[in-house]
Amino acid sequence: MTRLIGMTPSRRGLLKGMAATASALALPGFVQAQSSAPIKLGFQLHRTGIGAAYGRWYERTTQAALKVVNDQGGINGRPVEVIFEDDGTDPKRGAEVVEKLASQAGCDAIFGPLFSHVVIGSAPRAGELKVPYLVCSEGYHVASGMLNRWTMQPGITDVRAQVSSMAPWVANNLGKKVTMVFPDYAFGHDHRDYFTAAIQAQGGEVIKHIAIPPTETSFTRYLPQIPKETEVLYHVMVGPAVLTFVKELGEFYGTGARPEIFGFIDSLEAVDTASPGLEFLEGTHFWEGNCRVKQADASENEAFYRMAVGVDDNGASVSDAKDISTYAHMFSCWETLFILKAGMEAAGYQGVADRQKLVEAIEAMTTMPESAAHPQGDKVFNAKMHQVFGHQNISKVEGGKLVRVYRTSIEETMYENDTDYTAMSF
Amino acid sequence: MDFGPFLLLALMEGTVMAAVLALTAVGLSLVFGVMRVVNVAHGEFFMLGAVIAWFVTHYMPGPPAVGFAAALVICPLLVGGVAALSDTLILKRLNYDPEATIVATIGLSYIFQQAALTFYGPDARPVEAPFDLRIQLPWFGYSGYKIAVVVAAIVILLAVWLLMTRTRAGLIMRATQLDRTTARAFGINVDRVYAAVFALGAGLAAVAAVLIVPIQQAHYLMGHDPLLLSFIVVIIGGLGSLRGTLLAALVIGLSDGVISVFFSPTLAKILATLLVAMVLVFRPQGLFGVKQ
Amino acid sequence: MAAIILFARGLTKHYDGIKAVENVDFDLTAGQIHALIGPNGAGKTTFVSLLSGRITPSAGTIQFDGADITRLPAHSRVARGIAYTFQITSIYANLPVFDNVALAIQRKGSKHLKTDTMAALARVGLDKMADQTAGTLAYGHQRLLEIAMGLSMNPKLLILDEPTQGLANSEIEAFKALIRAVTPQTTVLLIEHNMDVVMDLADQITVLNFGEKLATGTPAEIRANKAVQTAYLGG
Amino acid sequence: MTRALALHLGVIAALFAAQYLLPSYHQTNIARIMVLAVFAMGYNIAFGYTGLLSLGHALFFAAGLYATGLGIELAGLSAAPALLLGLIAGGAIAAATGVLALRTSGVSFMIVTLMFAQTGYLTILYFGTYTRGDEGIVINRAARAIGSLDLSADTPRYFAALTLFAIALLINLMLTRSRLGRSMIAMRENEQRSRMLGYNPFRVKLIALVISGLYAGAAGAAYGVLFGYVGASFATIQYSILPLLYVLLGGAGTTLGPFLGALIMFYLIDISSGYTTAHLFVVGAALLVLVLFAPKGILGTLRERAVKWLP
Repeated sequence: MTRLIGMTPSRRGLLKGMAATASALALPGFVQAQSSAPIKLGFQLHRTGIGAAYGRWYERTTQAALKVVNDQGGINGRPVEVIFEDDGTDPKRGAEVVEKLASQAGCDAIFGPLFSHVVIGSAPRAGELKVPYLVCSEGYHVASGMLNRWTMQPGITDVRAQVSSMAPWVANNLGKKVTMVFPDYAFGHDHRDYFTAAIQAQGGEVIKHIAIPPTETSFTRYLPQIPKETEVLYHVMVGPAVLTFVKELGEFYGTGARPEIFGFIDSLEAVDTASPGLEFLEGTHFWEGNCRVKQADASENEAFYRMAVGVDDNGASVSDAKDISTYAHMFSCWETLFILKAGMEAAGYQGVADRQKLVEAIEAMTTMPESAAHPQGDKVFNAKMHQVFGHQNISKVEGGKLVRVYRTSIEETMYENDTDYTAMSF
Repeated sequence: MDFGPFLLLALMEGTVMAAVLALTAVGLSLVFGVMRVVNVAHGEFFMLGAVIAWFVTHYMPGPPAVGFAAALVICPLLVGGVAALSDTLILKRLNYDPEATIVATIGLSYIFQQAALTFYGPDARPVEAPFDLRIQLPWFGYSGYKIAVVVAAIVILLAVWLLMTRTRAGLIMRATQLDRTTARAFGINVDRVYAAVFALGAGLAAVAAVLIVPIQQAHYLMGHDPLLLSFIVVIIGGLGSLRGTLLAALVIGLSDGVISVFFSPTLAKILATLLVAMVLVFRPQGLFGVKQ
Repeated sequence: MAAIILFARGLTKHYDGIKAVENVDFDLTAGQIHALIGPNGAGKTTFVSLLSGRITPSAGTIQFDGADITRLPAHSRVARGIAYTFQITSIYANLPVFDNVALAIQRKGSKHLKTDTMAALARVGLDKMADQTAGTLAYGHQRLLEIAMGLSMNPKLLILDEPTQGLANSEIEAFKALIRAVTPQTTVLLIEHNMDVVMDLADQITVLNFGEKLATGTPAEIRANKAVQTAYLGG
Repeated sequence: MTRALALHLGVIAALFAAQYLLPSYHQTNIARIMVLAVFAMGYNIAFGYTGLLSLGHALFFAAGLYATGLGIELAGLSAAPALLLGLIAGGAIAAATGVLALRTSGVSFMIVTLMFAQTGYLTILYFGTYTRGDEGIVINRAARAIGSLDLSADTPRYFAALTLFAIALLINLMLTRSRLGRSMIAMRENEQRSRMLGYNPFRVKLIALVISGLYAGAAGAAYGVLFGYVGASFATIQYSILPLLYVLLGGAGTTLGPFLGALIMFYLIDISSGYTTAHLFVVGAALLVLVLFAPKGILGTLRERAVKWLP
């Protein structure tokens, strides 16, 4: 139960933020003039709604990163404050939250949303308000060019890159005849489209697409549609029903013959791989953005990040071994905060008038070496796409634990398109 | 997979779905039948049942079966109590005006969701099944627990049937359903009957949830689907008719699995929803009901 | 002989096997006041409801003003000139008295809605209460309002279901004068229990008993009819 | 000029002035609230005046939103014709829904409208290739302009929202004074009586529902163009309950109730989010308190107790 009440500190933080806001409203010119006033960053948080399981860990990761940043002396010597505001994982409220953080709380920049529809619903408003909006969503919506100059994704590789970079390894190691199970909406469709194309490029093929409606809570009846000749079953699921899906997959195959199984860890994010009913996952493979279980060769940066956030070697909360983190994705909040720091320092950021300089400073970034700021690994930022590219991991379940068997190069994740945000006006 | 085993699996899944759906929908149908109340919070009673089941099994020492058995008793009682309280404090005061009760039960459903969110949290959490048995057929594996769910549902539905037809309480409920003024004239405490029926309906939803929670996870937004499906079943079966509701649950449960094989599942849902609307428009007595 | 404005042939209504109205033939002469009487449960209200279209007959036909209206919905019959006032007052209790009558008048496409409405109210003596909420009127006034709504539609046929119920004697006199004044432009069919009113007003009387027509005739003929005396008047 | 008209013009004038008085954050909020209030006014025409309790108005809002959004993004329309398309789509879908749903009444009507709206929502997901499903689409900023007026900029957007709101409000006021308005109220008050006065209930209710759909469609269309996002979440049941909540709070059957309800509800959630994350509780409790203690809403109660002339 303590875990559930663990939200209170952030609320206090918010109240403090509101008080600061009130004074900022009263004296508009004041913050600008005072170079020692805190930098205020808004965090658009999925505290409630379907994204809540992610939101909780995104908040913790960000709090941990914030502490590190402030311990290092803040940004440009100024302390940093993060104001968390719940968007209910709803796009309409998302846009209102952007408004609230930018206009009312006077945040210098906003970051943090994960769910695609919230990002897409909020980005237009961020563009109109001319506030830097750094999303942690892994969606292809940024790089596809549908958003605007103010919206960027410098903290996590997008789904198109993730998916495409998996195909060669899958084709070479697991099999060439693939059946895909994915949610029947935009996120799932990105998986469908880009993986299908990528596996074809490897001489493989997707022999069956099984789309599952987003509201589905029971999956067994879809599973017989998996063709017998399937060599690799590719699965990706999100939302509260993910555990049901994986369990039912296990029941379906039971002890009988099964194809190789390759999944996106999204299907098991915040779920213990050692849960009863998941024994069948032994020997199957998962994509991971960041490896949940501490690997033998983990860098000291990774170890530092893990410790700072309060995650144990198995990817669970240090205070509750049953509370599994969303480890594969949540590093994006950490890295995004450090990119904001780097960007603001490069731009000599003083106040909201310098927001454009901040965007330009981030656009000027190219390579990001692995460091405490980038514990997931080194990355390459594509300024035209406003999208970062980094290493991806493939892990195998061995003895109930995820052990990395392959780490892609950054080049494997890269693709071409004609998006050019830098040619857009501010 | 060959067509035969494929169909077998679809039918087995359909039966499980029908069993749980029947339990949930009978509760909704009972409330509508006796009280003429459309209870939009029914799905949240289902959700509360699942969430409470998580708490009970989590804090109950001993093997999973003990916790699960305790949940089967505690959940419907607690949820039924909450329902009886809602009825006495709110619905009764509204005089069961149909529109006001719908608005009120919408309000209640938000409050229940918030309560679950605040005290239970936003995560989907599993409850361990009382026993772990996996049946391996030549073509596929199947959960033994799911079969137990069907048996349990049949037993409970039989009990409800006996309650309604063979006991004094059932007689009183049926009398109230027919004519509440006359029932009152015969000395029946209608207020108490209503509270009891509302509690019974909610309790049935809670039992269904306890049965399902080892298969699905308890989550604060899980009430939406059972509500919609129960509505569909109750309408197709004819509002307020218990027999029609059971028949409809069976038909919908079984056909759902089979239909989604031939159509896109989203399209299947569109067609099912549209069918319900059309049934209400053109055959308000339901597909299995008799025209009054 | 004057024209028949409405006639019914073999009109029948059964509810779950109960014969509410059974095979009634009925003629209504234009311009007359026709009363419908009979013991409680004789099927009077069911019968006029069939005429006005509130319920559909199980069998039989109805012609009005030269056209078959058997299958027409109620509102279309109203549009053709059949107005109906309810036995249990059915006014818009939450709306002002003015609106109650205005609703009856505006449908005819009146150009001077306000003046016409006030004139209609004045006719029943309710013009002083135009702004009052109708539900707060005294019962007798509510009955008058109901009648005013019926009259202000300028119907060819006005069906009144127990119009004098609950009225004081003085009000009944005013009511009788009102009804006389609208004939012969309007044909009136009225269900009435008050025999003084019936004998005083009616040109023709039809007696229903157990859903069947017992007799039709002038007040004198009905008074003299043995069957009617047995079934109804004599008890 | 009657005092009712004066009051309405006063409200519009006050909102005009608010543009210059309010800080930017509240300015955009008010613009949003005005658009949502138009949606709620439409709902009020069906529910408050005609007595049609629909649980499917999200469908009409979404019809306007998607007709406009897809009109711009797929068919390449400019904002003005796309907005018109949205308006028409709202009315047309309401007409189609009404022809079927109005054969039922009461509880059945609620469920039928709910089911139709659910069908609409699923249809948006089903045609994900065009609608991008739940993720939705962004209306490109260049297209969000009428002539040289850039509707994505704060000031023009505010005035666009205000214009829509003012037109909707004045039409609403005219409607309540009209014969049509009176016959709609007659349906709500006593359908049987109205039928016996020669009104075809089906026809009157269908007209009311179509007007209601036009309002909702216009609001959806405006929401898309003014705020730049079109998504399936606007078609979910929450967006059918929202206008019901606004109308109940402000006062069903009052012209200004929907706006007042939207205004209070918006700020209730916005301000409470600083103190609690229990938004759902706030909404649920508001519904219960209203239905138990003030079924007529704020302005409805005010009209009953004090200001009888309030339209």
